[in-house]
Amino acid sequence: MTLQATLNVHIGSFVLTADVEVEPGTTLALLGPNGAGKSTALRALAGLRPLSSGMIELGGRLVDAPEKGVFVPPEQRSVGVVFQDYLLFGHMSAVDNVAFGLRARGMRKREANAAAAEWLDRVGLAAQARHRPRQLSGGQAQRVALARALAIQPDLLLLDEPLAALDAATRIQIRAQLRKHLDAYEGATVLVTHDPLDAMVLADRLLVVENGSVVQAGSPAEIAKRPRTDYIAALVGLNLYRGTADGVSIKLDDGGVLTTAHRIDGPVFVTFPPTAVSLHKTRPEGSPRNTWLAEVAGIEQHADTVRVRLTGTPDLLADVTTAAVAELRLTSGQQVWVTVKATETHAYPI
Amino acid sequence: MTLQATLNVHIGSFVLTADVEVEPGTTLALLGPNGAGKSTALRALAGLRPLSSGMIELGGRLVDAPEKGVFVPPEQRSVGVVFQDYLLFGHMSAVDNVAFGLRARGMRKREANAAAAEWLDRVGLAAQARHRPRQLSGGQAQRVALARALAIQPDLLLLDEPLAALDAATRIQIRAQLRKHLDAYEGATVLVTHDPLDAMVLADRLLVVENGSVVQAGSPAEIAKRPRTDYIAALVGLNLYRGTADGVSIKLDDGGVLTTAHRIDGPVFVTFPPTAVSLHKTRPEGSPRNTWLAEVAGIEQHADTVRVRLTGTPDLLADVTTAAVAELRLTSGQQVWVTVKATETHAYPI
Amino acid sequence: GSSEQPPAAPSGAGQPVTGEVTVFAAASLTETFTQLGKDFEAANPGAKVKFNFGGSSALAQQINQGAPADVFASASPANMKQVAETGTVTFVKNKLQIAVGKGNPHKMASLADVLKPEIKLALCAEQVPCGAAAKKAFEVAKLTPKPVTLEQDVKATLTKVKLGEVDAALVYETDVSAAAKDVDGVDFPEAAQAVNDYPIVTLPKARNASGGKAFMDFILSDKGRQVLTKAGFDTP
Amino acid sequence: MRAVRARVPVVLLIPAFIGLAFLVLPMVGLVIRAPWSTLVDQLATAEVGEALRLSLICATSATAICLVLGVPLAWMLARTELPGRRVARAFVTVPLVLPPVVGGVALLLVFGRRGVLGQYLDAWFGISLPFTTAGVVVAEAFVAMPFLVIAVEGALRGADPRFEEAAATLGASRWTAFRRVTLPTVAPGIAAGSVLCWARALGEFGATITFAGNYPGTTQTMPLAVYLALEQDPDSATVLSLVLLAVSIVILVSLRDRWIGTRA
Amino acid sequence: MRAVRARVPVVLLIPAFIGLAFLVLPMVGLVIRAPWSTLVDQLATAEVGEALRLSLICATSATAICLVLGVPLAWMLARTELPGRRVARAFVTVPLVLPPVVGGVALLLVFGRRGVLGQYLDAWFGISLPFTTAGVVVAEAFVAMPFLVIAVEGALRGADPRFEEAAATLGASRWTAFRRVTLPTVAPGIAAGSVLCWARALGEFGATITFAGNYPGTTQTMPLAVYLALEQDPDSATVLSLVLLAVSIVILVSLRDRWIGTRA
Ligand SMILES: Nc1ncnc2c1ncn2[C@@H]1O[C@H](COP(=O)(O)OP(=O)(O)OP(=O)(O)O)[C@@H](O)[C@H]1O
Ligand SMILES: Nc1ncnc2c1ncn2[C@@H]1O[C@H](COP(=O)(O)OP(=O)(O)OP(=O)(O)O)[C@@H](O)[C@H]1O
Ligand SMILES: [Mg+2]
Ligand SMILES: [Mg+2]
Repeated sequence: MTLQATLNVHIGSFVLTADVEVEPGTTLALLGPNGAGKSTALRALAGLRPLSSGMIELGGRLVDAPEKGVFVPPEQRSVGVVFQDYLLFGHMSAVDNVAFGLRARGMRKREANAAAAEWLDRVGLAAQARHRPRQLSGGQAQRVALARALAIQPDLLLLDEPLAALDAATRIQIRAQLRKHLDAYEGATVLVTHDPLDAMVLADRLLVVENGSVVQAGSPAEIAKRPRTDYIAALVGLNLYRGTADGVSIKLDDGGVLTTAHRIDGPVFVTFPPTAVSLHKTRPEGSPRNTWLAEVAGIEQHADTVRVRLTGTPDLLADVTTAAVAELRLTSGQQVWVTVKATETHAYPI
Repeated sequence: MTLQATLNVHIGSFVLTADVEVEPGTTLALLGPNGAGKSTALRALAGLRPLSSGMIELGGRLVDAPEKGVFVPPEQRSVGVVFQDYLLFGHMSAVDNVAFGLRARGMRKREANAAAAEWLDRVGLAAQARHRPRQLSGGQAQRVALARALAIQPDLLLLDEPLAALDAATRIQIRAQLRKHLDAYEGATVLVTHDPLDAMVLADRLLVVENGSVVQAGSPAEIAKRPRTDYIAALVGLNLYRGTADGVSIKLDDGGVLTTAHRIDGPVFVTFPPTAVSLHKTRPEGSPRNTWLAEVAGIEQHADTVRVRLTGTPDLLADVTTAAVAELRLTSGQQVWVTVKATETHAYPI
Repeated sequence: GSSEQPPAAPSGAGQPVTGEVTVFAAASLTETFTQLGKDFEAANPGAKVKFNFGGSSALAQQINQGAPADVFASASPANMKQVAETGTVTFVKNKLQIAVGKGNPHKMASLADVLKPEIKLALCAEQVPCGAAAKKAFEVAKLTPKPVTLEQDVKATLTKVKLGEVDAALVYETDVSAAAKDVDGVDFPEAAQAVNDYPIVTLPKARNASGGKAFMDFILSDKGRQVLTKAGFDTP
Repeated sequence: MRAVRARVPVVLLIPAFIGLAFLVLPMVGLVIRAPWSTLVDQLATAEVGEALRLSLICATSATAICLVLGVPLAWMLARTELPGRRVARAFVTVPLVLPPVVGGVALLLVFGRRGVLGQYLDAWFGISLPFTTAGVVVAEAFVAMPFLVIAVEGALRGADPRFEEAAATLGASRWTAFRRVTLPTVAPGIAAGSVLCWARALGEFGATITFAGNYPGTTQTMPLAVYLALEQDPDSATVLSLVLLAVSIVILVSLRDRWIGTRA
Repeated sequence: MRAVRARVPVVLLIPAFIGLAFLVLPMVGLVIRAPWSTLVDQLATAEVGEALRLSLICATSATAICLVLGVPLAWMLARTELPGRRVARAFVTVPLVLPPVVGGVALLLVFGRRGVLGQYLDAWFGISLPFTTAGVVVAEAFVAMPFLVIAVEGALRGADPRFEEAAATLGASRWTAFRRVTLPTVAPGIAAGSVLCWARALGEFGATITFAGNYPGTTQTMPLAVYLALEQDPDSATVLSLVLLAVSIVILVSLRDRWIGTRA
């Protein structure tokens, strides 16, 4: 179910323009500051706000094209949406909320409720199944909304900051589960988030929106390599790799091995922030598990720090202070020892 | 305006019990997983949910004490609240929302609006002053709610995840401002947050609530040193110091000097995560700006990592892998070299 | 009322009346006609009388819109004219009285007394029969009344006297005698020229014309007059 | 539990109590002055029992019809963008202004045996509404429906339409969203509207007597019985009215708190 | 802009249209059969103009009174925990059921010259309501207030009380919170209730004629004029009714969309 869209939406004086393309089975993350138009884009994709011009094509089917007079209403689009403020139905219990979409699709009450209960269980709310939304805490409500959108197994999944209200521990857990569901899932996903880590872990491609326009698009790695605005630079401070884990050792797809602090197996993403990278003139002895030799490919001065681009196995970005650059006498082409502590790396199942 | 409270609230089968004490000019952070009862505690303090038993005393004045039949309604408590879902008045513009509290306190319309406009400006929404809440994005709405609560300069400020919906860049900015306001402000503050960094930066004391009960209380440092539950251990993974900055060099109040990546001056907090600490047998050469000798005071095995408590100037916590412990042959009393990259430290003005 | 006599023998030519007879009658006839209906049914075992009581004008309107009525007894000739021009018979007359509070506190004796400035006077509106009659009475007396209200019907007018809201009202003798425990009636000579006629008719499109005719005859019979006179109506 | 916020502003309570007194006092007056001795005689008559039964049946049927037709109408006025909505909304309101007797005449003009539609109903189906119990229901529904429509439309306008959007994204057709999301959300408004509608139908007089006539057992409802009683013996009319009031109080108290109270 | 969701479910539209037709057709019947030739004659008479003016003034005044007393009453019923609230709520509803003529009698029993309160009003202040324009307003307010109260209470129950809580934490007394937060939030409900109330007051007949009487220029409103015209000349009564309808349509269309439409 490829999603292909040229969005053009006018709300009052605000104008959103964005080209969106998401392959089946992949996830696009929309990042951008508050008021950039991310929710507006999601509403347009869901059919809740018709385009001013442009078009939306989902799985080869034109669902919105004002110039051609085509407009398929939301209930015929098979789009699951998690809204930023949940919009749970106040008169229904949590399980009825989740079962709603299944029943609207004609499933029998008993089966729908069983499926809904299972979904609630998956988001860790089995005990709250009979609660009304106003008896749920903020984070519990968010998880019910997530279960409700996932339950209908839509062709296109739209998530408006699905993890924002979750506490730190739950967040990691739900993020990993979400990742699992997104992978199992054959449709396209569009995700709005403020958290770069969410975007890196969950998305295959990023679209950075500022003030209604796309300022950058590409894979997380591409964007991280060449941030074009300060916002993106602040946002994407991560090294991201794909690999296969075996315990704490991860063999990277593009060469190299990284050691992580937590045991994990199978295909994973590994990330660590450029700030976690130490550079040394000589091979250091000590606790950092990950040590390798790399060559300086470029040096960029940012506001306060220096970003060093290094090639090696693997390639990486490092953020160091100007003083460190001076002391190490870093220049392009120079060889340095890189260390990254295992505890600084985060590995997530793909 | 000291806040002193013994909270006891029953909602259905849920029971919240907590002793809360906040000195004037200080901030207490409530941390806890979803559904722990944090918002419930805030509602009780605000007077929106009367206690089942116990008492609340604000600045020496008893405001709720069911046993004595005392109950002061919210509008007479001088309590500012930022609600988790904002609760902005839909029929008023942003500036009228902010001016509401001032006008309710008898300020003239013109003056109230001027003050409100100033507050909006401070949270970066001068351009949206005339917008209605439904024309604001999620994060913009949150900031209006913040301005509305701060504008009335209440004796007690209650914040229910005030930064949750903000994007990364705005968040840092608003957090710093909030810190400034909290310092300028003479009343007590109670803050609910999921973000340990918010809690560390903004709060003087933490109260960790799980399932309606306080599981731990104390200063961030105390709690970080001796986490009593997994939730806290996961939460407080930070080394936190107070000091005086001069450019990138920070002289710590309790001895020692740390180097940070961003220039800053005056009294600051400095934090870095235990995962950012590298331990070495010999003094390493390389990019890490912060290198000092410390003695191992204790070693605790956590789920996947080992937490090493070290004394030195300054004291610190380090998270390393089991393999590193083995290789370094870490034992209590042993001397090791500690390195922390300047880019891993975060310094915030106090 | 009550019927102290045994039911009279069938009237008319003696041919038995059967079926349902639908009678549309002015609301002021409710009590008397209900009684007469029972008597009629007793006298004609095969017959059933069905009443529709309401304002004469509303009944006329209904009949004109095709309501299934056999007999129409109106409280005003004007409304009767909207329904039928011919075949109408006046079966009772009603005469005006001055209704005053119990014991006649303002000592009223003539029509001129109701014009005293301290007297609050209620009249029926000109559009309804008792108002038309009152207007005529004042014309005959060459007086110009200053009422505080022009009521929609005679019962409403009388209610104002009963509750003490007005000191005097011009209403029918029948109404005064029905409310005798709360009000007194004062006769005045001009009343003789201000009489309201109640016409009755068997409608040309009646479904049960013979039944209707029989009921009308029963009303006009001695038995009928007796019941109506007892209620305070004058018979022509 | 103690009341959450016990202090209630006097500036609101004073008009509230005056308003309550204004509504209650006249009824107290009626109760005091009513000749209770005649009550037993009145209730004993079969006609009064029949009128009461007929009143309840007809008012309830009329309310049911109003719900079936009026709630969709209110929804159409509040939620769709169909042209002519403004005018339709005005047309829904104006029957309120029509004196009920004129409303009855209007119904006769349309549904009467010689009426615009009535002549065909009569000729084709042999259906004749005037002077039947069905006619009473029609007259009451005509008079009472605007109350329901306006109350429900107000409730719909106050409800957040984004919940319907959420339902749509879950695959609910507008009909399903209406039934399972909108209706429950505006339930208090519908309950309030139904109470208005039922009460108005129960007290309806002018249109009923004009359109349906006043036949005991088939079309004579309590207000009509009261009217005739007023002609004969105003005191017993008061008693009949109070009987009607008492019955409706019992029904409303038992129904309404169960019904509306769900959101409280 | 294209309509956001153009397809409207037939299952809702059909009853909606039937409902609309049911309300509109009788009025169409009236318009068709009205003897328009008499219209000019009718309108020319001073009495009709005066009755129309009086109707509008009285209905508007009655609505104002109902707003002042009824909105606080609705708020008390919806938001406070005062004892006896259930019974108070039932008492607010029942006047709807009272046949208006009986309501008028009840008002006389209380406010009349010899009424429970009226005798003191008369003796102490020289105020006498019956047969005055003020009496018309009182009668209309009595009959129409329940409509307002019930509609507003429904709206209040549907509104989220947490906004009032937020206002309280900002230092607003319950009165300020009511005025500046609650009232604007339930504005559509109040507007709907006011329309009901005004329309009911405008069409009010029975209580008015019973309590205030019928005198051209002081107490004869349009419905009274219509009723009396019906007695003699049904055609002119129809025309008068249509005049009343037309005036109220013009007023409602011009007011209501401006008023209620703010939330749309
Ligand atoms: N109904 C409306 N009328 C006018 N302006 C609107 C309306 N809805 C949204 N906007 C404006 O459109 C812009 C984009 O809003 P949107 O909700 O899409 O932002 P967002 O990227 O989702 O922000 P956030 O991360 O804070 O949720 C904002 O500047 C907002 O003020
Ligand atoms: N009205 C209510 N009825 C029944 N249970 C309730 C009600 N309100 C809250 N609860 C329950 O009380 C508990 C505490 O809720 P609370 O909102 O205080 O949590 P929280 O700590 O603020 O969580 P979050 O971080 O997700 O906002 C939850 O388990 C919730 O289900
Ligand atoms: Mg958004
Ligand atoms: Mg909460």
